[in-house]
Amino acid sequence: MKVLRNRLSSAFLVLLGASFITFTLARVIPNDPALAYIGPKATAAEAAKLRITLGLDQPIPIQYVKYLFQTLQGNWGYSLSTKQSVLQEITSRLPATLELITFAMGFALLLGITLGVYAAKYRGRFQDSVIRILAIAGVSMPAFWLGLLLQMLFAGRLAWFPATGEFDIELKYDHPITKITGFPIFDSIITGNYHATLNGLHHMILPALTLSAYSFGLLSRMARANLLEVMSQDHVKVARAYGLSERLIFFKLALRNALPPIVTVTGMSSAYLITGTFFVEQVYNWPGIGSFAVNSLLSIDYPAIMGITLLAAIGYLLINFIVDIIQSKLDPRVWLQ
Amino acid sequence: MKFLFKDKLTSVASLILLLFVTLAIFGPWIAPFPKEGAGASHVDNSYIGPGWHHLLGTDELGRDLLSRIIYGARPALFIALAVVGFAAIIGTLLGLIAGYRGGWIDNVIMRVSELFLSFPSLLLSLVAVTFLGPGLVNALIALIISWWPWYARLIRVEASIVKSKPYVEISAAMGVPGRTIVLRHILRNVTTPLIVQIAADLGTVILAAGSLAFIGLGSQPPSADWGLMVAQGRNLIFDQWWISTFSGLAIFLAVLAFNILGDALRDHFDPRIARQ
Amino acid sequence: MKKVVMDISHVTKKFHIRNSKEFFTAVDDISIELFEGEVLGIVGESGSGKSTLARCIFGITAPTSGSVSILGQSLAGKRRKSIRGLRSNLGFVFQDPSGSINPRMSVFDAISEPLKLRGDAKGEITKRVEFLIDRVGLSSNQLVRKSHELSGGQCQRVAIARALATNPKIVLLDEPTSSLDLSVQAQILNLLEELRSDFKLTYFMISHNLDVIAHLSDRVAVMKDGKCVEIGESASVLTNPQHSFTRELITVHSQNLESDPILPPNFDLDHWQDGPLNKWAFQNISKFLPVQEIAPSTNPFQFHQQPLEALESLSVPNEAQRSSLIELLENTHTDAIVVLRDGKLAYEKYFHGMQPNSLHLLQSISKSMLGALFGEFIARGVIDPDQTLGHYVPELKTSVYGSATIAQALDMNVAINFSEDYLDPNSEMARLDRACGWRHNFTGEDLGLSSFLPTLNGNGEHGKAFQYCSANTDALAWVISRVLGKPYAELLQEEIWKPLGSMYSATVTLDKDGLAVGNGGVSTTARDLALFGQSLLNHGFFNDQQILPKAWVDATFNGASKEVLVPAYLSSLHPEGSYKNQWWITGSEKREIFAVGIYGQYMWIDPSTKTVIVKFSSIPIPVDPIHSRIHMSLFRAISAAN
Amino acid sequence: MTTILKVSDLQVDFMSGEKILNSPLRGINLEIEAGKTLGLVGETGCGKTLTASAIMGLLPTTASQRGTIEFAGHGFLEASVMGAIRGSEIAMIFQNPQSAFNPIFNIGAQLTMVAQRRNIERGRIPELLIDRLASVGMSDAKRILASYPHELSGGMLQRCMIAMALISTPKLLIADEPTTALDATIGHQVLGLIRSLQQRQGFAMLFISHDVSAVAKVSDVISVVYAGRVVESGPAYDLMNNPQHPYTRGLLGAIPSAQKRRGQLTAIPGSVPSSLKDIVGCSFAPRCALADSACSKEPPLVHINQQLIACWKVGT
Repeated sequence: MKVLRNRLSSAFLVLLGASFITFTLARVIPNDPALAYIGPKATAAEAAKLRITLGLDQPIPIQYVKYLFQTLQGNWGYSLSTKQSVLQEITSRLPATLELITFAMGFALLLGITLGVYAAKYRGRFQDSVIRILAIAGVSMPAFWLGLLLQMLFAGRLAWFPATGEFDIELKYDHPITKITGFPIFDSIITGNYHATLNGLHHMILPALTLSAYSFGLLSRMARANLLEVMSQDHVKVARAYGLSERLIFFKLALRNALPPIVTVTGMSSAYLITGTFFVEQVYNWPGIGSFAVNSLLSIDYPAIMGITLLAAIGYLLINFIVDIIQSKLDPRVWLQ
Repeated sequence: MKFLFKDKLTSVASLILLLFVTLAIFGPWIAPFPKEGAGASHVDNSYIGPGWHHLLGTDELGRDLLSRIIYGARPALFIALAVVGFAAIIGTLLGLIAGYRGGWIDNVIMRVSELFLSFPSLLLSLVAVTFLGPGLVNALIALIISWWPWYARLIRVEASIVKSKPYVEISAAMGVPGRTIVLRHILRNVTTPLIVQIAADLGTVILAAGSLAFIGLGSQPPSADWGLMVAQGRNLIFDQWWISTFSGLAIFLAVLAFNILGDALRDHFDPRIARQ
Repeated sequence: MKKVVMDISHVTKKFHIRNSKEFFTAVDDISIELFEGEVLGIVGESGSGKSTLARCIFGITAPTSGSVSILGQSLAGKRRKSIRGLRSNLGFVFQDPSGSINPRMSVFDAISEPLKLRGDAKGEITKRVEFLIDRVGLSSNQLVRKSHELSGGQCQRVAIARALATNPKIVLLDEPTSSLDLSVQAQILNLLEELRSDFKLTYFMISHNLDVIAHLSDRVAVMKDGKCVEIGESASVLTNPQHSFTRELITVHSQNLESDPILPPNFDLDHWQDGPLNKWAFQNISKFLPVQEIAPSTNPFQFHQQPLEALESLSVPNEAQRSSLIELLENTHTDAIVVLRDGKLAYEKYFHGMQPNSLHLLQSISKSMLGALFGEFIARGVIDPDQTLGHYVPELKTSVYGSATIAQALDMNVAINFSEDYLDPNSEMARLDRACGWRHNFTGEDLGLSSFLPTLNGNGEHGKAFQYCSANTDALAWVISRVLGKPYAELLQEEIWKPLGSMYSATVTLDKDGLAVGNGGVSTTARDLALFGQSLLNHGFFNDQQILPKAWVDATFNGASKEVLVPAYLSSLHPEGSYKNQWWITGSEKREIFAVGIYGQYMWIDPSTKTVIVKFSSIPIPVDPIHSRIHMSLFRAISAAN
Repeated sequence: MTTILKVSDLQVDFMSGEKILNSPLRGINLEIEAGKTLGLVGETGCGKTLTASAIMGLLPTTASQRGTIEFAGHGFLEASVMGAIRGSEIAMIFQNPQSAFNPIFNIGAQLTMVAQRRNIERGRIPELLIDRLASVGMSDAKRILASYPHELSGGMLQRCMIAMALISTPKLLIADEPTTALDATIGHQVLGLIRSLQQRQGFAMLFISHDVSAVAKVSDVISVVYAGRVVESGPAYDLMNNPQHPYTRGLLGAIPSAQKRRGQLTAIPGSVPSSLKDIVGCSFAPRCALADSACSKEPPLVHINQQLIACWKVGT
């Protein structure tokens, strides 16, 4: 438990640090935060008034403490463009993005690890080089370009999949999804509204694939490399010397050893998933936080930007925290350290 | 340098890189329509598909897409080299100090880098460039901000490994001043992992810069920037597909080539197994 | 006294254990002085703190407490620049050959680094490096090479060259050859020795390998869990360890597995005394017979070498012709020979793998030591020579020893039915051997000394005629340990072995009940036995104390009274010869006395030329008149040489 | 005495396509009888461990093997037969106990896997494991079985390794430098343990090490390997006390000791040849003081009283 406690405390510290960075980015860097706040067109007088109300004239540390309290109380400020509370904007869009990330992570893990393991099994042979090229292409593929290509090919030319959007528009009328958890596809599954589920999945395929490309590449390369490294270690030689079957050695002994580093990479690759949503949601105009983030970035909607950055940091920390727990379960050495 | 052509894959990558660098340097002399490459619009022949006259077709302002892509090579290479260059220098400096000095300096530097690394690095760059204002130079600075910590951590780890080696301990015991030890012994022995990381990062930086440009936070029109060109062709993807496709392809090939080179370098220096 | 080049006083090093408050003491209060020109070996198992100690001493890591001073100047707490001068007196060679040279640097740069640091001129450096590279046995065209182009041995030579660059006084060798193969290790160890004597270096050498330590070091410090548990001359520490851990380390190292020690394949308990088995057996008694250790003195006598040139060219009358000393020694199956002249080591040679610290069975020379022991206790009145053995040991009352007195037994005048025939399996001598455990008991027989000696009988009057009988000595040994209530080995140790200033331990074999085999079971080194001989030469006064009573020594030299009949084999060799207090007396005008054991063990003392000769041999047969004659003329030739 | 293992003229070449990259084994001849121990001693890179891999049939795929390996009850060994024998009738213990066990599984799981491979039925396995651990001096077997490799000391792990080898009472135990990674005192105990187990169970043992004194402690017969060839073989006592082959003599002369004091070590000049592919004649000739024209031909192993020696200059 002691390990858990200091993991939690270090996560909290990092969160604090992250909020400090977003604060400095927003308040310190731009020459006049007030202008940034109300937009360049406003008059000097309005800006001056605003500066007082926002307390921008106080010394930075006090502003920071005030900012912290507000954030904790849920007052993440008001989005300039939509005039709604930032927190509200985010919570309404969160489900769409989370579902997209979950599916993308699913694809990446499923495809990445299986192909990585397969490539390691047939090292040096034809399958190995094909998978290696596929993986390195995945890592080198700009997500926005891949999105456009898939859109043009599968949605445009072949029309197998819808080009944009989370659901068909008419779905709202003939098969509305009753909101339970707020996650559309998940709710539709629970409520048995399989028609909506199917439609949702149909929309999900292309964006999720696009988003998962980078992580797929990362995971399959890591899985392959790790497995090969474990296969060269002494204990595999010993297992062979004791007549254990090649299958048992590869799939049980070696794979279990290669899992912890693969799990770590999954944690790391989630960073690319989070930022990836910015582009994928734009290309498929997916109603998630990604597109909202891009708009607020372009319109320098600073409260929204601060909120999104904080959310992303929390999300990334959460995923890495979970990864740590899983890893300590998989590898006894880690837990006892 | 024969490892550049050790197998088919690597040799193709090396050729692509060679092409990329020559385009970046001699772009203006090679491009079929240098003026359009630089940005002059030619409205009457916009949206011409790929054909003899315009190999890759023309964009929404009638500019020859091939020349635009050729002109786009220079900023892409420039931003890659600049970002990785600066990030590596800053990171190596801090990493060396942290690695050799140890103690509280080490803690401070490492805590700060960990803080930066606890963010998805691209997000940090996006936020930074938003507040710095769009533009190539600001994008460059934003990327450097979020990239140096990778190098700080890498060099610190490698430096502490080298520091524990007997030849460093012997020099220290002989009374060789700290500065010389860092320069003569430690720096020269961390160059290998540094080079491998740089080669692998060049591709990733082009990818990141392209993403910034795609959103519109990179270089602004009319300058030829691949990411920007993909964005400009975005809404025309179903009809004038070639605009986004070919400019995106340019990014992909450049990044792919650098990544393959990164792998080849890693195998060359640490031949045990090709690891990520 | 030798100059102290380094003084380590109370050095302690504690490491903070990561996420906990406690400390781990790697080095615990070590104080050692390093003398000029010596090789101090530090041995210990992994984790014993030996490397940490070296790092503290040589300023690589700062000790938690305590101080180190080199040539009088303290090392700790100085600014890096000022101690650089001091540091140039130190050289370092570490274990991992490829890791001790910067892989990016050429051999030339690596060696010249300390010189550049000292600010030598360019030309100077090049000349010095070329000299060094050649001196460590590498060719100058390897100067441009990098470490990965060199073999382990070559890398280590470069590291040694660098260590010697600023001609240091002290060189730290931290496991210098542990990652090298046997043949390369030998090359490096020879090189280190050459350099040590050429450059008058002092080595502070660490190794977990006891062989390397024993080979190279003058003094040895044994480390365990951060403490220095034992330190001393390598010969004594390695052959006679005081601390239990050192003893375990050494027994584990040299000794074979408990389950079955390595015996020669043809070993047989019934024939080990005869050739050729005896060449191995006489030096490895403890490997097949139960023994008790006789511990040496804590401050051993320091022999002074004074070689007697004449002996090298000595020619000895050998039956019909004359042969050189060496030829004669080889023909008489010599294992070891030590000659003292006026108390100084005049000549010393070893054969058949024997070394100064190897033990060798004395056979009947052991009797001479029993004689001395009795001389001691008779002089103290503890034992009355005229009493019978049976008086002191009731079990012997019914045997011949019920009527024979101590004095008669000491002078072998006991009329006893005892055939001393070494070759006849049914002789009493053979039965005595079986009782001592030196031969297999016949089936059904369960002999020990205490059950065999009481069965001896005799008829006829004691004191009349000389009859050599080993059983007498065993009986006497039984008597003295019964009277003093201590094992025979302990008596020898306290009364003779320790006072003499012996350097190595000795052993005495025991029978199945633990009784000492006084008649021939003692094993000692040649040098220590020579000390015993010398003490008799000095009328019992030696190592500035009166070890043996002067009266006893003089009486022994005077020999037995003339009335006692002397057998032909003695009178033919020594017309005036006799046997007194377990010693043989030649009766010649030089008044020589000697002790002799079967298969050619001799201790010859010649007061006229102040000569003591000890000669161990493994002659294939126990007794041979020709050999006796040859040895007499050999010893007389040696004594006369000057 | 029945011969358990007979290796005659074993040669191994590493190939790339048709080209021979290196021929690390150029002529290994061994014979081990039941209950006896053959010590294989040689310096790094002379092919000791490769010999063990060849016997176990674990040579890398790029290796081509010539010469024969006969095993009691199975005649000449080929790949097909090896599956059944490896791990059951021939067992092996390795040098570095820390890295010989899988870090992710506890000791019990790994031993059980080996036991299952020997199709010992499930019910009997726990009790068998406890018995085997007890036989190697591990009293608290339960705790050991439940612990992970990184929780145990080198000595304990090596005992677990020995227990693993004895699960199916092998006929031949191959020990590849079992005590090199251990401290002297622990190493000595492990050697004593192996020796007493051998006396009780009567398996033959091939003991491989570069540490001559360890080999001498354990072996009945010793074979000296140089550059992939057995150059001398004979009873331990004879070989240790009067070696014949110049390389053996040089090797034994190179052992530092209290007796051989400073400067008295016989150091064989030069170093082991790196590539063995194109060696003509006796491989030791370049470093041998007695070498002359006769040594240009490869010396065969010749019987001289109880010893086998491959050298023209000896015993003629």
